[in-house]
Amino acid sequence: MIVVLEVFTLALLTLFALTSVVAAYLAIRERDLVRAVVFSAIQSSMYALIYYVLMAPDIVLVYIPVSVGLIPAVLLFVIKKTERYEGE
Amino acid sequence: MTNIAVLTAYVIVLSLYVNLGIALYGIFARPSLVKKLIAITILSDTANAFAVLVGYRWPRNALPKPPVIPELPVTRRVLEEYTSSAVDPLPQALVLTAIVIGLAITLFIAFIIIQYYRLYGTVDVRKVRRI
Amino acid sequence: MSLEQQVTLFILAVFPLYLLAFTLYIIRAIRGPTIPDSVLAIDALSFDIAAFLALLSILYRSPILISCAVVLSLWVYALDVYVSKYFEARDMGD
Amino acid sequence: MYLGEILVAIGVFCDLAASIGMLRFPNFYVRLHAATVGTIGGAFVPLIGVALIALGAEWLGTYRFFLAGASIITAILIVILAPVGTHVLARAAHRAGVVAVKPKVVDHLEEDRARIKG
Repeated sequence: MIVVLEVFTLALLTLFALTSVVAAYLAIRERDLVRAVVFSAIQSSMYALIYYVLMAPDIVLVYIPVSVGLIPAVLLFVIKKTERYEGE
Repeated sequence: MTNIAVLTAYVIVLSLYVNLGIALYGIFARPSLVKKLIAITILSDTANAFAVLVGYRWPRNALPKPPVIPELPVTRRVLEEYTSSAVDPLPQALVLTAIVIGLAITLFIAFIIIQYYRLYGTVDVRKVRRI
Repeated sequence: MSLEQQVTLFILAVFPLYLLAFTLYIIRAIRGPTIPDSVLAIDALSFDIAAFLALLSILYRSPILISCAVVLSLWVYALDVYVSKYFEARDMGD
Repeated sequence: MYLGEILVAIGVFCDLAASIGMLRFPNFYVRLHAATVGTIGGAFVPLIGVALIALGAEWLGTYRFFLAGASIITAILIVILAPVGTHVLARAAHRAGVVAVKPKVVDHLEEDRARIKG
């Protein structure tokens, strides 16, 4: 039973890490900055799940309000004050 | 079986390194300042994930526990069980501080970007160099 | 077979379906043609992840981990409200 | 206990159906329906099931009552917050004109806005 749980934890960690790689790549490559903020929110959720599986509930309790709640709010405020599209 | 577990752990660490590389590319090569700010947040989160991953360990024939002692009369047996099966709490405490300071730095850079836009009228780095 | 093993096997049998559903949600959140589609997919994804975390805390036998689910279900709602406030402010003209 | 497992199974089925619907539906306003199935059927029902399982689980110690209470609180939060979030999002998407209302029979919200403006 313990071995099954170990394999399951490793599979879960791999899935979340690969999804966070995809989300980070799309967040960097995207030209529309609002969609980049949304992708970075996906990546933050995946990192919160990684912290959860790594048995750190105190970090999850701080990381979710900071990184899913506050940083997209600040970034959307900055985008509203400046420009929406990157490049020309 | 052990080989597959080691290979999977390598895949996890390698994907975190790929994330680090993507964030560095975003900081150095993308023109917009807001995109650089997003890349900085991804970079600091990846560094924190490395620090937590160092403190993680799987005990023999037991499940890993979060670093909390839930039972009130702390006897010798409870402490032995805790030290043999809980993960390391020190990197978690360090990362907790790093996340909050990262939030403060993100707010500071955001307001610097707003002042920059008021001065130059753009957030594109190449156009500012041309001026 | 004791009750503990039966519950653990049930949760382990349920989890691949959850992971499949998460994968489909993430595909919609990435491919979504407009921004409200992506935000809606993230919303539903996170509320399902809250249920997933509750099951996972039973599986790991450490009930202190459940408090993350409360925080997650509270703050994803905030992301929703921020994005819609951004759209409404752009509609008003400034 | 067994009732909790049945509720978790129902939740997984709703979740899978909602994710397939989210992928296959053509429009944003149609996908709102799939999101409702996914949040209420896929998150509220399994959390009640988790509370029932935790009340019957003897091996978790005294803290199983904490687990059951916290999961019930999460279920109540979800059943309050999820409809509010989807309503706010749909209203903002309609007012900003981001998404076109494609299979449209009648659009009372647009008529009201035109009457107020003009």
